Amino acid sequence: MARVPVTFTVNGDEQAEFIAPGALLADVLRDKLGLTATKIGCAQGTCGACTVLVDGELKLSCLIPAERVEGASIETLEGLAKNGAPLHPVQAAFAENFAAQCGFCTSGMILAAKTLLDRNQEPDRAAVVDAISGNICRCTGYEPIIAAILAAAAEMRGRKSA
Amino acid sequence: MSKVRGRGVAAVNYPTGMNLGGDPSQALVHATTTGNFVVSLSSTDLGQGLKTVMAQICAETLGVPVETIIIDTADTDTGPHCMGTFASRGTHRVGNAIIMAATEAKKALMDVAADELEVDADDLETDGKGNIQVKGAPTRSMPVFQAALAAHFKHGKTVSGRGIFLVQRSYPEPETGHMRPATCYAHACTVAEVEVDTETGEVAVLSLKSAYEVGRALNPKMVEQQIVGGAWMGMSHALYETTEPYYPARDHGPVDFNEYLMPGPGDIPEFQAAILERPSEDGPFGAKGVGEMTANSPIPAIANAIFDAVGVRVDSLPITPEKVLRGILEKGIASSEQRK
Amino acid sequence: MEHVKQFFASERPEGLKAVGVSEPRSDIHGHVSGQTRYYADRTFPGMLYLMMVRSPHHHARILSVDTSQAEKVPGVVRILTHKDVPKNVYTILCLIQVEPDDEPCLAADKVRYKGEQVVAVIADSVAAAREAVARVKVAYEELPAVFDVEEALKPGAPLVNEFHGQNWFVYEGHHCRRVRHGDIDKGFAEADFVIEERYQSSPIEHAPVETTGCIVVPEANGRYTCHSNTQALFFTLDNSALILNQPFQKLRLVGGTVGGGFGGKVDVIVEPIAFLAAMLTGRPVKYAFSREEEMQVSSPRAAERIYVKDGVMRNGRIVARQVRLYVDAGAYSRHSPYGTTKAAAHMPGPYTIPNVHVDCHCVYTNRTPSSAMRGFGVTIGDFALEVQMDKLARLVGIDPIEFRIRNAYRDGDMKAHGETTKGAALIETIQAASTLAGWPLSDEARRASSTAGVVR
Amino acid sequence: MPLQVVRVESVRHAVAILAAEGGARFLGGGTLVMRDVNAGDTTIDTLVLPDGLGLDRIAIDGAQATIGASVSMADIPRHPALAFLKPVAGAIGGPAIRSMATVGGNLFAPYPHGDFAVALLALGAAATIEDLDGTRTVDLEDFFKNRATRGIVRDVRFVLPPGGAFRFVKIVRRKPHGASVLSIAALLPVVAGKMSGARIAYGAMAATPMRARSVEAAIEGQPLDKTTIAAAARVAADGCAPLTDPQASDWYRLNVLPVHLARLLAKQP
Repeated sequence: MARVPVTFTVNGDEQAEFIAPGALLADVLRDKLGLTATKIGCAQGTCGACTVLVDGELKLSCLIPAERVEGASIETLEGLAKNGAPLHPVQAAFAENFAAQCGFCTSGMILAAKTLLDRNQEPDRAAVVDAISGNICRCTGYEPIIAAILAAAAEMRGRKSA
Repeated sequence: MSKVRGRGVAAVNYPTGMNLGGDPSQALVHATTTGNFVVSLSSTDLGQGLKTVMAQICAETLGVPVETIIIDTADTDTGPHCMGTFASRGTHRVGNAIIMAATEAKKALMDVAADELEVDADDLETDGKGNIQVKGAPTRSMPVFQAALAAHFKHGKTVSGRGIFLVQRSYPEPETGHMRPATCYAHACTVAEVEVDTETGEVAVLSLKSAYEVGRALNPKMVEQQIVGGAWMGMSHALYETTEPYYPARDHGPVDFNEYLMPGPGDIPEFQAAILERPSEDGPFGAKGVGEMTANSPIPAIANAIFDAVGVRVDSLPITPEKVLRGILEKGIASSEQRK
Repeated sequence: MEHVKQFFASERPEGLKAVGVSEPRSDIHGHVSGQTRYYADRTFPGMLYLMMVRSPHHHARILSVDTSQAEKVPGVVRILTHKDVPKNVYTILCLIQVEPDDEPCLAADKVRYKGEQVVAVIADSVAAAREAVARVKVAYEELPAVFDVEEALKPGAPLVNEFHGQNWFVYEGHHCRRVRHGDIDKGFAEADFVIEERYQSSPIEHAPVETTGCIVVPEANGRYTCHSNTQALFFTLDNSALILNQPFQKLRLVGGTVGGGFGGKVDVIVEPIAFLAAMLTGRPVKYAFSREEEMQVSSPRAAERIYVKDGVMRNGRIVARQVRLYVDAGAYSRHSPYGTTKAAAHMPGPYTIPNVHVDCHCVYTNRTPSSAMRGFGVTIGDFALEVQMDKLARLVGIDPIEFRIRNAYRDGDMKAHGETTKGAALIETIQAASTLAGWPLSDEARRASSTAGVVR
Repeated sequence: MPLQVVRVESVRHAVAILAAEGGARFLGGGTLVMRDVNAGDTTIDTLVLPDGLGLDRIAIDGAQATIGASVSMADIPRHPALAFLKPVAGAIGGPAIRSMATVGGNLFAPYPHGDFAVALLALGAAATIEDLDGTRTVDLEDFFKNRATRGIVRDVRFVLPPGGAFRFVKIVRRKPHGASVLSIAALLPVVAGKMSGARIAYGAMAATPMRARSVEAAIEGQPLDKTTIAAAARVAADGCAPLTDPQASDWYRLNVLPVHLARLLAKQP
């Protein structure tokens, strides 16, 4: 079958792949690059499990043909604590607050939360709720996730002022 | 705008396990030569945290640190039989199998340690920190590591154990239905507070305050995970969810998470919970299965709270705004009228 | 979360070290770093994708199946029909001697619900599989369908499932699972009030964020490894071997890390057909439900219809409870015959009632087969019972919490299914909840105990 | 069969491809077309990318606003002149959807979606459409009478409303964001204490976004007081033909529309 070349940056590393035309970014990340933190829960844009950052904006990688992000900079959950680096405060807060059960939504949740906190250092509950409103969790009842994000925000403010 | 509040209660119990099919699970425990313990299972972790709690049960039984337990599960080539993860059976059935296996392994460990320390095995205990010591004389001790090493290289003995927990199948008596459907029962009671919009039938759940009797909370934070997630699912069942919104008509079945309705992060009520423990006779350290039960009491509690608020009984799930509104209109409650 | 220590303190041994402690979840670092591996986080060279041609009808006779156009789609490797499945008709609970086998892996002569599996397409890409699915031609003759449980039980209703021969599961010669305790007629005759109410639920989807799926990989030693998110590995292995008519040792199930289950992954649907596809193609095969399939084709929690008739005394004692419960099993048994018995066992709820009469029906209709879900056999029953308790409390003018405590089961009480109550803790749980919620209790209710008998 | 993804030099080029290839689709954010592709719509064989065509610009010229079709819902509230549309753009979905979903795509969103289009309808917007015949301007009300175009929406244009004159509400089951039970957008300019040039639009009250002409007539020239609002509520459902879907039945939508309309009109700006 025909293959087309794509080049983009993922978590700071340049990647060049030959892919099937129309292949989804989510599939390329997972199957070609082995970056399986990005999950596919619906392929409809309704669950948020495939959330990644494209040039700093949250996007759903199941709705993006990989050819569309030619030259772009992609961030996935694997990029948050790369090569054994310490966990990002949002990751640490999810762990401390028991904010995951099955873990399948966690990648999208953490990226959504991290993006919020990058832009808003003092989010109130409503801002946190909005930030994760596109991410479905079936296990936790959301409350521990909201608590974890608020805790991460406080932690990040603390680090900044320290 | 006319919003009315109401409060409702519901109390339930929940059976642990699937006695009606016969309910066995097995576990194998063996020590590595360096004093770690591998628990071999074929049980599945769905997200409820089985791997964590099974390690805690094994550590408690052996009296060793939990971090020295390795859970190796879910490969039918290496793990002994498990019926599966369902019916709130995992903690209870698999936990009991691990206790049995770990008890046998511990005995083998203690026998080796007894030889090494030149005491009677009955006089030895583990200290929970990785040592075996003489009861009442903790200075006479040896690390578990040394005992495991000696077992293999010096004594030629395995430090291992086999465990099974079988609940014999109960066959219901066809005429009377006499049977033994479960080994033990957990309990829950929820008080729900809701606010009903009398003009639109929309229901907001303000709080779910619940007590749960769980036998023994083996990992309290993980019990809390089940409680909060379960209460949310109960609320979801009560007010939102179905694959057939106009049942028994088959039309308009949802196919995605926009159409399949569940509460979002903006619908979360205040959750409060209290834990009670009445250990079950046959549970691992008294634990009962609670994963399923946590979703059950909120559903009728919310239904009863809606009645308390607006005097409308919706006896079919889910209790949609439409059903509530139809009930209100049928009762002729004027939109501006204040009942309370 | 508050730990209430005042109750049952003498029954709790002290000195536990590793349990009773909120250890961090051993999987949490994997979850937050994205390193937890689920079944689909594996790729295998040459992996094929299986997609299903499904019934567009609720009930229809299959007149013909034409796969010729689909076979021509580039990338299509194999197409399977019922003829390819060694033992096509099975029932999951045959492993615990539930009979009869009533469900085809791939529909043969009839389809009995919309979405039923008819033809499996195996291709080297998802796109090719989709294209081929669209090109499979199945001719149907539509049949009358039945969707209401009570309609299905009436004479002359369309017969859903010929393997049963009637639209209900037979329990040792009975048309329903029965529980009989005391004398129900006497109970109603004694009662000051008798009410009968009807409760109904609709099917509910487990909706785990990870859909049901598996990958089967042929191994060099002639065995087949199935990476699956099933909740029950051996159930899946054993059923698959029976369906495929293969020795058990040829199959291996690997799993254990699942993106949410809630009972939705205990059916054995994707694995047998994926095993077969891998055997016939010699290549790894993935079969995963799409979200739409998960929502509409995978088993939901059954819809239930429940009639509860109660006799109650002015003083708040319930003296008779009659329950007629209908489980909408959909077209096939799956786990429903079991859940229906579990529902019967649960009646009349955690209350001591001297006269109980329960009939629980497992009914076949032309909808998606239902199966296990969190609270299987109990959740909807609890909804009915606990709304009923609220109605009864109001009927006799007693506070609903007091009313429950008055009727709550206590140690030593006889249950309707013939067991003596032990380990009861309903009263204390209610007391703790009322404290938490600031719901005032009378002294009598506050003093009540599961361990102190009462004169009824 | 195998999808091809095409980058084009110009809108004209894209229009030509769409006209020539029955299986070609012009991508907006991907939330509609890519979903169809993933759901197995095998009629789609070519995806034409909108990127680099300059359709992602917002231009404000005095009171005239021009929003390019590729402008995303996340872009809208970032522009100071469009901040009044934040409640609309913010209600389209979660952050990831908002950074993908486009203004142009929203015009094609199937029932019950398309809440941004509802707002545009209330603002009296027109769409600039380019097809083989050239470029034309279509009033959105006319656009919704027949959305089947092989052309491409380049932008939407409208006159910025006076401060405080625009109101919006979207009723959802799942909070904070879900599909519409219904949505209402209202342009309520006040001249000398009375409604002047009011426009009301509904989402999910018909197969496509619609104007509420009876309501507009009921409030035009009136002060927005209790009497006027009651009169508006009485005619709220005129001309509505909502559908039944998993969010709500047609009955429910018709019954609560007057309530939500009255609440929106009574809301203090």
